[in-house]
Amino acid sequence: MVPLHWYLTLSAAVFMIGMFGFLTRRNIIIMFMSLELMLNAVNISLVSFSHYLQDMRGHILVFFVITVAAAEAAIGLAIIITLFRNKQTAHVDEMNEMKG
Amino acid sequence: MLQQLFFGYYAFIIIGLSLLVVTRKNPGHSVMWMLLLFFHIAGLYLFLNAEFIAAIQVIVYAGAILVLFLFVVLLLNLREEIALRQTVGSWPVAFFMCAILFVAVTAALGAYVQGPVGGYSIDVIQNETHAKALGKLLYTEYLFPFEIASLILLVAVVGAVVLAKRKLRS
Amino acid sequence: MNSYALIPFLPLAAFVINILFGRRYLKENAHWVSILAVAASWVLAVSALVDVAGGNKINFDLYTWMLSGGFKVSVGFLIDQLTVVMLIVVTTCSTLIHIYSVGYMHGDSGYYRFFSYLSLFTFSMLMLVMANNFLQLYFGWEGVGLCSYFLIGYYFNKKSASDAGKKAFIVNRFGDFGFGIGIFVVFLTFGTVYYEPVFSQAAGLAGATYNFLGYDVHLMTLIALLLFCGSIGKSAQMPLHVWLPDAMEGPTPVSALIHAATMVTAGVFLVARCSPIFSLSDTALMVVALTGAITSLFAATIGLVQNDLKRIIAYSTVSQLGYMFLACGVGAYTAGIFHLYTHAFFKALLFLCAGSVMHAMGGELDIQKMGNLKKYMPVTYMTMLIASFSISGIPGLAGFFSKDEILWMAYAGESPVGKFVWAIGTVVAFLTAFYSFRLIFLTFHGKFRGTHEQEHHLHESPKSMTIPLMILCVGAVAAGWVGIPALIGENIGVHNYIAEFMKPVLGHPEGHGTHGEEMMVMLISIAVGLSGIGLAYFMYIVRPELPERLTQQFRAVHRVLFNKYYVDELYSFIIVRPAIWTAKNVLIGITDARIIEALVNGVPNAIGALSSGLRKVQTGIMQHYATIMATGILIFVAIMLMR
Amino acid sequence: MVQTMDNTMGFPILSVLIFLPLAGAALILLMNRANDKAIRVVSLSVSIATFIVSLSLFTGFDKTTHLMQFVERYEWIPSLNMSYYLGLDGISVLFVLLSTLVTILCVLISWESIRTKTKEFFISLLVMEGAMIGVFCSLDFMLFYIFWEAMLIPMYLLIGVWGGPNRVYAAVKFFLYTLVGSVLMLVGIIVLYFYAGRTFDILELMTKAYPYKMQLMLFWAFFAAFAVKVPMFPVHTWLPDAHTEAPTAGSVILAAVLIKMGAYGFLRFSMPLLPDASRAMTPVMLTLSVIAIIYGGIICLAQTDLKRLIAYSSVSHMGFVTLGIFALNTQGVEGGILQMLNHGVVTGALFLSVGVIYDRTHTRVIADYGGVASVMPIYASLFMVFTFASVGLPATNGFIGEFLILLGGFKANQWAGVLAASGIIIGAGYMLWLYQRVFFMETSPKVAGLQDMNMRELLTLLPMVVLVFWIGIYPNVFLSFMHPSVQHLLERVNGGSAPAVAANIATQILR
Repeated sequence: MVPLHWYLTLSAAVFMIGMFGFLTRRNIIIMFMSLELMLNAVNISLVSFSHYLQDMRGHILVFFVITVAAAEAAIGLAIIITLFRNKQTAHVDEMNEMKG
Repeated sequence: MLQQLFFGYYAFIIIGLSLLVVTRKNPGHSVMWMLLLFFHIAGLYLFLNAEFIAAIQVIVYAGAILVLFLFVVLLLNLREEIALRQTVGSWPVAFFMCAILFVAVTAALGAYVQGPVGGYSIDVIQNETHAKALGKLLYTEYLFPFEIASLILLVAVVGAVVLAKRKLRS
Repeated sequence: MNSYALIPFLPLAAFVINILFGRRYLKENAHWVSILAVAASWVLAVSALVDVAGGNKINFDLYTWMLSGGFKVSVGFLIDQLTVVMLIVVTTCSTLIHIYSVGYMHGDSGYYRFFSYLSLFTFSMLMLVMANNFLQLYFGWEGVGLCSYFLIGYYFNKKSASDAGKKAFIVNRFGDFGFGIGIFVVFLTFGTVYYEPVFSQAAGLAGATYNFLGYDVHLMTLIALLLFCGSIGKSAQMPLHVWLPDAMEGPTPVSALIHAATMVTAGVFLVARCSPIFSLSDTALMVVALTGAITSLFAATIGLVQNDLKRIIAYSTVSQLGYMFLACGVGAYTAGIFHLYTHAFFKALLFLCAGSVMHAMGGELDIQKMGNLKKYMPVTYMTMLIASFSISGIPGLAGFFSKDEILWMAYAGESPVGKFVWAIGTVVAFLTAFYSFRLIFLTFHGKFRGTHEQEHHLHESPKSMTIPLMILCVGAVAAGWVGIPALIGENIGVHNYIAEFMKPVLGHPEGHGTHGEEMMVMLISIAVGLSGIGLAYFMYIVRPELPERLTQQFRAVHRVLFNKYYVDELYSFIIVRPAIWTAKNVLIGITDARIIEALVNGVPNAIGALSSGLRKVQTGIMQHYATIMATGILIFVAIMLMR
Repeated sequence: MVQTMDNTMGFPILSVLIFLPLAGAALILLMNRANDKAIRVVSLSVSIATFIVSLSLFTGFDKTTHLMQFVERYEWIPSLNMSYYLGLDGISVLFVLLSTLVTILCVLISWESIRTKTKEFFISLLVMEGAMIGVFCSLDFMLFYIFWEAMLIPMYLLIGVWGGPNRVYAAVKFFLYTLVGSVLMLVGIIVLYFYAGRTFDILELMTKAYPYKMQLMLFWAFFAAFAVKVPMFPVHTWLPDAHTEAPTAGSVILAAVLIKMGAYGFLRFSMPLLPDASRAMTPVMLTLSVIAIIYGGIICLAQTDLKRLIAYSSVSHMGFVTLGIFALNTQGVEGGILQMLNHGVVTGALFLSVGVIYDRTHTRVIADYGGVASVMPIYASLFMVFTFASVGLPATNGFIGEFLILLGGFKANQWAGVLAASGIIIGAGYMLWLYQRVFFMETSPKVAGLQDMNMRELLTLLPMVVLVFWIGIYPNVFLSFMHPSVQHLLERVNGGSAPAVAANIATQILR
């Protein structure tokens, strides 16, 4: 039997890799994918919790996460397209309108 | 033992693929690695008796979302960008941050105490089938969030169209 | 409602009519309104005199002016012997000077304005003397100050005139400052500001002390001296005398009415009115006597060397006012008021004659440029000569009786400084005679020293001016006959009417001396008066080159006197300039700009600096925000782990 | 609930007073901006109508009681126990009248001088009027606070849009100063709200007793709001800038009504709510007042700007007001209230007068003037009246107020009375100097050939002249409004157990 810890550690590892990607990459599409990676990491832990606790709520949550991820991907990618159209770049550090 | 070996394989591949996803220069390659990654995650779900989730992982994530990514990558001509510097600021800082956070989180796992188990044992799910059990819950207890999720999708559809559409006037 | 209330309000009505309709409608007829009003007041004043002489004392309230908590004050009138004498003086002088002004101000562009101010002045002065409480007194007090401001600055396009008006007002405010606080102390002590209860309770509190600004002081002395502050300002006593000579910038009738006959004597009136309080404090009386004596000497010495016709008379006024305070200070209030009354006639006459001279000389005031005017202006000459005799104390004229009364009371009274102030008074009598006749001789005798145009222009003044001169001249001669001292009166069968009349209000202290001593004092005062005239005759008629030589010889003394002991310069140096300097450099430059503004602007500046530091955190790069967020999570997890 | 009086006879007079100007503003909002004249006429008629309605307060007010009158009360936000609660007593009633009168004059004086954005100007003016009346009428603390803050916005606009060259700086300064103060007041209000058992009802709050420490802290919180408005000595520097840069109407409202609210706040809130603290803080307040009197006066002696001089004189005059109020005796408080009214009339009139000549010469530099009295005699006489009212000459309103204040001040603390009295010497100094430099001496070329006042300007100033003499000669008409209310207030402040009142050298001992 695989202990819950293993799953959770795997989830944490994937999450951290996603985060690392998000924090370091300039390319906004890859940042976006890192985000999806983090979501998946969370999904892993949710499903594993659900399994070990014999409860369906984890699955329900995963279901919603996937829904939201789909919505988010659609909107986010639309924004990326618009941005690229205006800025001619996919590098986030060149989009610094928020600079104070 | 076999289970553990399988888990080891999946875990190893998932981490490796994740690293590949975040480190590739070309986003197209990343998407491809991610596709493979999602299939592995779906496999992991099967271990956990979540067939339906595994299915939508493949259908929605791999089939829909990733394709969307692929379209965007292809839509945007990123040839020039790929040649340029790929990271922002100092990646070691981010690396240490993530490493420390990983250690912290895993350390926190040691304090985990299992709570009482619920009514959905493996047998119950297998009797009822996973999709049916999930569906029952979704359409009864979680009907309201479910409806909201559908609304979110609708908004996303409209939003995506509005955002991505070229301005007619200009 | 009593018909005597009309005495002040008739001139007020004249003022209102003139100021509202004068410019458009009345124009050259403006004087009729004012003259009729003030003449009617005079008639009422005379009837009041008859009434009071019959033993009545009139005291009534018109309406409640202010009411706040325990503080109640009305507009009300008290007509007793003292008031009535003042009423006669004020309305008589005022009427005559109104008439005189018709000729003097003829053709002036502000004709209506002049008469409306005169009426307003008359109103205020009457309110002052008729008040039955301290606050209304203060009302009139400030009112006459206001009119004085208006009338001194009548030729407001001249900087010197507007400066003089402003100076008069502000210097008076210094005196009023003390006066006002005096009223506060009166109210807090007696619980009322009406004369009657205050004076009747005063004796009971004769020995009381009062904690004033942390010091225990004798109550009556405190009140008396605070009130006396007002007197010092209004009556131009040392050290607040500086405004009166400058006030001569106003038209001459104004100088005669306000700055000689009536307003400036308000200070003496105040002391006399408050005699029940002053009498309870020997210290206060001594201060009054010494202030009066020193001022009279001081002003007389300045008068010796001035060349400005009106300024000489102005210093003479200051000096004579000092005389009146001297009298009050030795307890002889009646003598003081008596001198006030005679002085009003001869001093108003002197000023009006000066105005007549100015009229003839085309506004020239320097007596060194006059001479031999008696040939051209016989009436003016005669009247002015009589007035000068009167002020010099020539027996039989008004000034003699009042001056003699004062000197005798000083010599023989109970005051500890009596002998000293008597000596000063005698010296001043000599100086007065000298400078009065210096003025006469330089102006009317000798050779004419002005320009040819002036000489050609010389003429006697019109009737409307000379008739008041003649009437006042009668006063300057005969006004004193109501106060003939017993020493002389016994022999010719007349009493000292005024002393008897005033006795119920002011009391009548008897001199402690023999007839011999009284005769000696009288003879000395006659002698110094005559010798002053003689010396002036010697210096300006017999040996006209002598004054120039003396000036050369005593140049330093002459310069100090000519520059009025540099008091103006001193005030400018210690008060005016430091105040403006402080305002400019300390308050605006440092306190407001460097301290308060710095503090106030410092807070937003600090916030600004802080936020421009924090701005750097906002790089606009998403990863940086994400890193910070991750750090937050890390810290959060770490905290969770620590627990 | 605290007893009040209902003498409205069913007619919500206070609400009408507040909302009539607002309705007028809304009407102007709908009008065509090109039609300047109609906009002016509408705002004038609205302000006159408001004034006429407010006159019924003057006649209908019951002078025999300290109770709140003309009371209206409706539930507003019941969950927070906030209500729409209006009422007037002897302290506030006169200020409502002053506000309505001053607004008319402001409309009149702006008739020709405002040429840009006329529509917005008159909207701001009318909104301002509604808010001002609201401040004086509110009996609910939150409602008060809302009106208090609502006043800031139109005033900010008046200064910032129609002001002089340095208007933005002045407007921001004004806004920040007052806002900082009122935020602290808001904290104070909330503290009171919870302490007193969740009520904003001012009358109810006044019946409670608060611990001394809390009173002290609340006192300073309120002080921050009110002292800035007054303005008291260390926080006065916004006033000269705001006054100088504001358009005439803005200066007039600022001087006549707005800065009265600080002193009104002390009377309405600080003193009855926090009696012990008010008593204990008297020496501080008296000291600050005396400093303001002398400091404001001396600083006037060095001013070169007409409006700035009058602005600093306001600091000095308001010093008298706070001195009177914190004398904590009848004469002082009544004198203080009357002096607030007087200062509104006189300084308002002085600013109106300055506006009259500024419209002609477009300069505020005193040195540019001189000899105005020869070219504009009527104007000069009216200005003279206001000058002497400001100096405090008897028979003008200034005397009555200052005399009562000084009497009260002297009673409470001799040093304060004596030092403050020296302020009237300085006052005479700077006002007469100003008058001399502007009106006397040789006619300056800049003023040669000016027209004297026209009928409209004369009508603007005449009501003020009438008030100057009315209050000066027969002040009892106005004083009689206050007697019961002031008496009641003083009983509240001076009654009850008190901690040792700090260093009171005032007690005059008669042995």
